[in-house]
Amino acid sequence: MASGADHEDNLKNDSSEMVLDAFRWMVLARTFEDKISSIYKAGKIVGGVYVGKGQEAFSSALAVNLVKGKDIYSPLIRDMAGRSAFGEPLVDAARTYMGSSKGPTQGRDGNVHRGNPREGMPAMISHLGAMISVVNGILFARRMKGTLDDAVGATTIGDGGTSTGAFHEALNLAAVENLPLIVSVANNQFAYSTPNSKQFACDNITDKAVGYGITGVEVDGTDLVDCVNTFKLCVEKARAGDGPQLVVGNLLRLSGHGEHDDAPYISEDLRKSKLGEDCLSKAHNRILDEGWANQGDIDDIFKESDDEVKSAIHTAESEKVPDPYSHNWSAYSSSILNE
Amino acid sequence: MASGADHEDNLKNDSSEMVLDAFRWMVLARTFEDKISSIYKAGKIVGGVYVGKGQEAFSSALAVNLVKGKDIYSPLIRDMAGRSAFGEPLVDAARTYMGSSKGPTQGRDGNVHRGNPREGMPAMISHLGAMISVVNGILFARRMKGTLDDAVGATTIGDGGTSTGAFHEALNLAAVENLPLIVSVANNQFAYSTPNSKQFACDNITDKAVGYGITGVEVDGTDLVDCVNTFKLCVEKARAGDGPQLVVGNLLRLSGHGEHDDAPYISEDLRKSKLGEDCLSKAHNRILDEGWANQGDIDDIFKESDDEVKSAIHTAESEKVPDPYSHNWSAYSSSILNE
Amino acid sequence: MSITYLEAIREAQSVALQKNDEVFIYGQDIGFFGGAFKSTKGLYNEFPDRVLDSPISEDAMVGLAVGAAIEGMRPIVEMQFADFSSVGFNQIVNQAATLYWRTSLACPITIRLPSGGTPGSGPFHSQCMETIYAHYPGTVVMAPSTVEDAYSMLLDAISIDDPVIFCEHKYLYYHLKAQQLPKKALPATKARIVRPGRHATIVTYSAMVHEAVSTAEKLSEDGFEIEIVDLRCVKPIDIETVLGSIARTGRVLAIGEAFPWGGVTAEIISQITSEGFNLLDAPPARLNSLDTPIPYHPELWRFHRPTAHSIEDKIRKLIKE
Amino acid sequence: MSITYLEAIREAQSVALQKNDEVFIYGQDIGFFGGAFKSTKGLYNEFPDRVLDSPISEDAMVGLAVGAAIEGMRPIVEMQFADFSSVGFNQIVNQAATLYWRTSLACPITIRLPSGGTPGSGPFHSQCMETIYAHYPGTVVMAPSTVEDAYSMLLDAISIDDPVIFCEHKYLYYHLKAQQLPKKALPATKARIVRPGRHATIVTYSAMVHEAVSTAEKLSEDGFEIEIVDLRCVKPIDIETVLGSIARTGRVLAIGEAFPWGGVTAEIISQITSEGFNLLDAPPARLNSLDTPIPYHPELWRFHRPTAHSIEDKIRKLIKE
Ligand SMILES: Cc1ncc(C[n+]2csc(CCOP(=O)(O)OP(=O)(O)O)c2C)c(N)n1
Ligand SMILES: Cc1ncc(C[n+]2csc(CCOP(=O)(O)OP(=O)(O)O)c2C)c(N)n1
Ligand SMILES: [Mg+2]
Ligand SMILES: [Mg+2]
Repeated sequence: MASGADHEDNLKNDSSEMVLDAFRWMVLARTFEDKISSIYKAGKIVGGVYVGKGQEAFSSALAVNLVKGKDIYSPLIRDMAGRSAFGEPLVDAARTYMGSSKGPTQGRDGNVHRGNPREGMPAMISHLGAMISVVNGILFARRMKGTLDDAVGATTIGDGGTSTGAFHEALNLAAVENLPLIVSVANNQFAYSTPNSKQFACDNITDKAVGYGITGVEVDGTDLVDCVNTFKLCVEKARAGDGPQLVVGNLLRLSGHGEHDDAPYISEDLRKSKLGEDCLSKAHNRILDEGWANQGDIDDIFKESDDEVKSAIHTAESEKVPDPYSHNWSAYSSSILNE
Repeated sequence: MASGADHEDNLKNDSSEMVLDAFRWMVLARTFEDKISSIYKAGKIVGGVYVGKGQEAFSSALAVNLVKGKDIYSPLIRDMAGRSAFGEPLVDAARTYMGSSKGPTQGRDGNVHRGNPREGMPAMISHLGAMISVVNGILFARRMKGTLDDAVGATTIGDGGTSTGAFHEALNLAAVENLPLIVSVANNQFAYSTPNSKQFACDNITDKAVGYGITGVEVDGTDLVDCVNTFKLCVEKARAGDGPQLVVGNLLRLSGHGEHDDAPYISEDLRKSKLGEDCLSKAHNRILDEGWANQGDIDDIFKESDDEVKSAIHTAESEKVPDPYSHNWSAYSSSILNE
Repeated sequence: MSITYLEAIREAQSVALQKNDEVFIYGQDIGFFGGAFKSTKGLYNEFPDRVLDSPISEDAMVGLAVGAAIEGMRPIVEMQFADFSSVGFNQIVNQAATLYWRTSLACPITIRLPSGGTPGSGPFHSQCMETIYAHYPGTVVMAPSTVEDAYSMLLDAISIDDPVIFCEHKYLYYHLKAQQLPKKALPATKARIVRPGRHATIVTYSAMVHEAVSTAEKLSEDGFEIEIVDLRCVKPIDIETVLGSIARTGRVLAIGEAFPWGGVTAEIISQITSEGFNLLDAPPARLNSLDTPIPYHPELWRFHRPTAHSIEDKIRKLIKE
Repeated sequence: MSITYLEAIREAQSVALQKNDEVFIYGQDIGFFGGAFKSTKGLYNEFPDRVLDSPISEDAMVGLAVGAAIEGMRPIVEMQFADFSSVGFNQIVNQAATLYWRTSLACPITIRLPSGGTPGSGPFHSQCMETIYAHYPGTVVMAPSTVEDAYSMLLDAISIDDPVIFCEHKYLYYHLKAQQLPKKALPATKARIVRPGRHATIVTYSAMVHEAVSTAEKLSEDGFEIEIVDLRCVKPIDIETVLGSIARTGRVLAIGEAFPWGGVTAEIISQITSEGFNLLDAPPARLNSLDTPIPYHPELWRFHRPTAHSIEDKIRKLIKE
C-alpha cells in the first residue's frame, strides 16, 4: 500500500495551484459552517447541523481533482468543502439550511441531503453506505452507453460507514466491474461516539482494499498537500482504467457529531495529537512557507468568503419558505400515476 | 497466510483417527445424497435437492473437529457430511426429504433447512450470509453469561455468499468482538452459474480476512487430510482466543447447483482439473496408501452406510405426512398471543 | 403455437431490449445461464452488453439500478426470488422510491420479483411481498395473473418513469398458457372484470384469480354468479372498477395469497368501505393466507394459502348474509 | 418529580437489566454515550457488561440478537432511528420472526425503533415502520402513546417470548411528562379507551392519540363527544375493545401517522367492517399521512401528517354522514 507521501515530492511542484484552489474552498466551507453553527445555536436552523470542521482538507482535495460536468461526486454529511469545490453554488447550501422553498430539494429533504444528480452530484440518503452503489450505477450505465470516457465517480464515507453491508456490496461490485470509482474514507476515529476499536479490527482501513482486490492508500487528512497529491494520483489511476481506489484520510473532526454534541468521548490526548491538528491553519502556514501566496492574498480569501457567505445567507433568508398548499404533493414523476 | 499444508507434517501422525472418522461421514453423506437424488429424479421428493457431492471432505473435516454439546455448527446447503459428522441423526435428514411429520421442522421448512438450535445446530434461512451473525450471537451470549469456556462456533458458506452485506457485517462484528468464530468458505468456483470472476476481484478469498483483521487460511478442499489438519489448527486457534478464522477450501461441486441443473457452465477443462478431483476416492486411496485402514474396512463402511441410509429412508417413508387439520398453526411461542 | 406466462415475461424483455437501448437487465445468473427460472433465456446471446450477471448483492444491485436510471437508463433488476429482495429493501424503498421526491429526477426502474407459493418451496422461496413495497410512497406495484398481462404489463412497467415492483407469480410460470401475445392491452394500472356476475364480487390478483375462477365456475352450477375483479396493479388500485362491480353485486370478498395482517386485502376493503359503504348489502369479507410463515410441506402449504375450496366456504357464507 | 416518555423507556430498561441477568442492550452509541437520544443514559455505568456498543451493522445486530436468544438471553436492540432498521429488515422478518415456527424455539428479542416525525427530521429520520413489521407472521408490534405505557409496555415487550418491535415515538420523548411510573398496568396487548364519547370513535395509536385528544376537546365545546381508543399494540390488535366502542358510537375514524397505503388504519378498518359491519351508522373513515416521503421542512411536515386540524375536518364530516 503506497502512502500518498511517497509521491509527494514528484507532484508538489505542479500542485500548488490545486492546493490554493482547495484552500479557498476550505476557507469558504469553514466560514459558512461556522456561521450556520452560530445560527443553529440561536435556534434558527431547522433540523440538525453536521459540519466538516477539521475535514475540509481531505474533502476539498478530492473534489478539486474532479471535473464538474464530467465526473461524479457523491458527498456525505461532512463535505461542505468538497461540495463547494465541485461547484455547488453556495446559495444552494444556504437555502436548505434556512428553509427556503427555492433550495434544491424545495424543503423536501434537509441540509446535508441536498444534491443535484443532473449535475453529477447525487443527493444522499441517510443510510450509510447506500450511495456507493448509486455511483457504481452511474459509471456502469455510462460504460454501457459508451459515454464514460475517462470520467470517474467519487464518493465519501466515514470510518463507521465501512461496517455496513452496503459498503461491502458496492465496493465488491465496483471491483468486479473494474469501475473508475473513488471511495474516500474520512477516518475521524469515531462514528458518533463509537471509537474505531468497536468498529473494525483490521490495522488500517486500507486493509479492506485487499479483500476487494483494489488499491488502498492512506493519507494524513490534516495535510492538504498530501491530500491533494494523493487524490490526484488516485483519480489519474481510476481514469486510466486501474479500477476502484480506496483512499483513507486520518484525521479528527473538530466538532461534535452534530452541533448538538460536545463530543465528551474524544479524549484530550487525542485532541492534542497530530490527528487533532487543524487542517485549515496547517494549510495556511504551509502556503505561506512555500510562498504559494502571501498573507494579503489569504486575507482576501477570508474576506471574500465572508462576503459570499453573508450574501448567500441573506438571499436565502429573504426567500419564502415552502407553502404546503401550493406544493406539488406527488412522489411520482409519471403523470398517469398522479391522477 | 499459512497454508494448511505447511502444518500437515506435524499433524499427520495424530490425525489418522479423525481422518477415518471424517471419511465415514463422507461415505454416509455420499450414499445418502445419491439415494435422495435418485428418489428426486423419480419425482418422489418434495422441493429441491441440493447436494454436497465433491465437498464432503471439506464439510466433514470441519465438523469432526467440533464437539457436539459444546460447540456450535451452523451448516448450509452442501453440508450433509458435516451435519452427520456433527451428530445429526440420519433419520432427521431422511424425514425432511420424505416429508415425514416427525422431521425436525414438522414439515414447516424443507430439506437442507432442517436444524436443531437446542443441540448447537441452528436451522438455516435461505438468505446467504444471514447465519453468521446468529452464530456470533450465540458465542456473544455465552461469553456474557460466562459459559463460553473454550467452545467455538463454526458456520459455512459458498464463494458467492461472500458478496452479501450480511457476510461482511457478521465477520466484521466477530472480529471486533474477537469471537471464536470459524467461517468455512467452500470455494467451488461458482455461485449457481456465476463464476468467481463475476463475484469478487481479490486474488483469493482469504484476502478478505485481511480487511477484517482475522486469520485466513486456504486449503485443498479435495484433500481430506489437508482439510482435517487445517480445521484442527483453526479450531485450536479459535479455542485459544485467537479470534475469527476464515478457512477457504478450493474445490468443485461434482453436481449441479441443485439436482435439476446439469451445470453446463462448468467447462470440461475445469472438471478435469485438480479442483474437479473427487475428494471421496482421493481419501479412499490415501487411507489405503497410508495403511490407516484396509479395503475390507472400507467395504464395511460403505456397506454400513448403505444399510443405514436404507433404514433411515424406510423409517421416514413409513411415517405420516403432516396433517394440516391437527397442525399447530401458530407463529408465536407465547400463549397470550395465540388466543 | 402456445406461450407460457414465463415465456411472456421473457418475450416482453426481449421486445424492450430490442426497442430501447436504455433497457438492460441485471441479476444473478441471468446472463449466459438465462436465469434460475429461465426468464431471460437466450437474451444474453442477443444482447450480450445489456443482460448482465451480478454478484449476490441485492442491496448493491438495486443501488446500481438507481444510478443507471440517473444516467437515463431503464434497468430491469431480476431478484432470484422475491424473498431475497428483503436484503435490497432499503435501496428499493428509501433510495429508488424517493429519488423523484428528493431530486425531481425520474427513477424508471423495474424490479422483477418471482413471487408466491409453489409446493415444496417453503418459507423463503414463496413470499408475496407486494404489501411491503406498496406501503412506501413512490412505488408502483403490479401483479399480473395471465400470460397476456405478464407480457403487456411488463412492457408498461418498463416504460413507466417510476420504480415498478413487478410481482410475477412462480406458480403461473409453467401452468398458464396462451395462444398468442396481445398487440393492444388494458393499461397496467386498470383492473379488469374477469368474469361477470351478480351475487357477489371477488376482488383479487395474481395466482388467486385462478382459484377464484374455479370457485366461481363451481358455484355457477348452483346458480350463483360471482363477479371477479382482477386488480392487476395493487398500487395504485383502480378503485372505480372495484366499486362499479360492487354496485352490481352488493357483496365483496377480497382475496390475497400474502400474509393476513395489512396488505392488499386490507387496503382494498378500507377503500371500498370508505368510498362505497352504501353499495354493500353485507359485511365485506377477506381471505388471506394463515398467519404463519409459508410451510414447506405441500399438505400444509395447500391449507395455508387460500384455495378454491376455502374461497367457496367464504363465498357461500357471504351470499347468505 | 416528573418523568418524561424518554426517561420511562430508560427506566424500564434499567428495571429489566436489574431484575433479569438475561437482558442486555445492544446498539450504536448506547454504551458510555447513552444513546443518540439518551434513552440508555447511565445504564452502561451500572451494567457495563450488558449495555454494549455495536458497529454500524443493523443486519448483524439483529442476527446477533437472535443467536443470543437461542442461548436463552433476552436482548434489546436499539436502532438509532426506526428508519435504519430497513437494513436489518431481513434478519427481523425472516430470521427472528420465523425462529419459533422453524425450530419451536422461542425468540424473546425486543427491537426498539425510535419512530415518527419531528419537525426538520426529513424522509430518513421520521418513519413509522409498524406496518412493515406487523405484516410478517411471528412479530408483536407495540406503539405506546403515554409515559406510563412507554414504561409498562416496554417491560411487557422484554418479557414476551416472541420478537417485539417496539415503536417509541420521538415526538413524545420530551413532550410528554407523567408524575410517576405505574406499578400495575393494562397488558400491552390490550387497547385502552382514552376518552369516552358517544358521537364517534377515533381509533389510533402513538403520537396521533394526542392529536386526537386535542380535536376531541375542541369538539366537546360544540357538544360532540368523541370516544378515543388507543390501540397501544398494533399487532395483535385488540379488536374487541374497538368494536365495543363502535357499538356505543356507530361511527369510526382510524388515524395513523404512517404512509396511507395499507398499514394499521387499513387493517383496523378491515377488521371493523368484517366483524362489526352492523355496528356502523356511517362509512368508516381513515386518515393517514400524505402519500409522499416525509418532508423535512416543518411547514410541509405539519401538512403531511394528520393533525388536530385535519382530524377535526374528518370528524365533522363523519358526524354529519
Ligand atoms: C445504516 C445506518 N445506521 C445508522 C445510522 C445513524 N448514523 C448517522 S451518522 C452515524 C455515525 C457515522 O460515523 P462515520 O461513518 O464514522 O462518519 P462521521 O460521522 O464520523 O463522519 C450513525 C451511526 C445511519 N445513518 N445509517
Ligand atoms: C441473499 C440471497 N440472494 C440470492 C439467493 C439465491 N441463491 C441461492 S444459492 C445461490 C448461489 C450460492 O452460491 P455459493 O454461495 O457459491 O454456494 P454454492 O451453491 O456454490 O455452494 C443463490 C444466488 C440467496 N439464497 N440469498
Ligand atoms: Mg467517523
Ligand atoms: Mg459456490
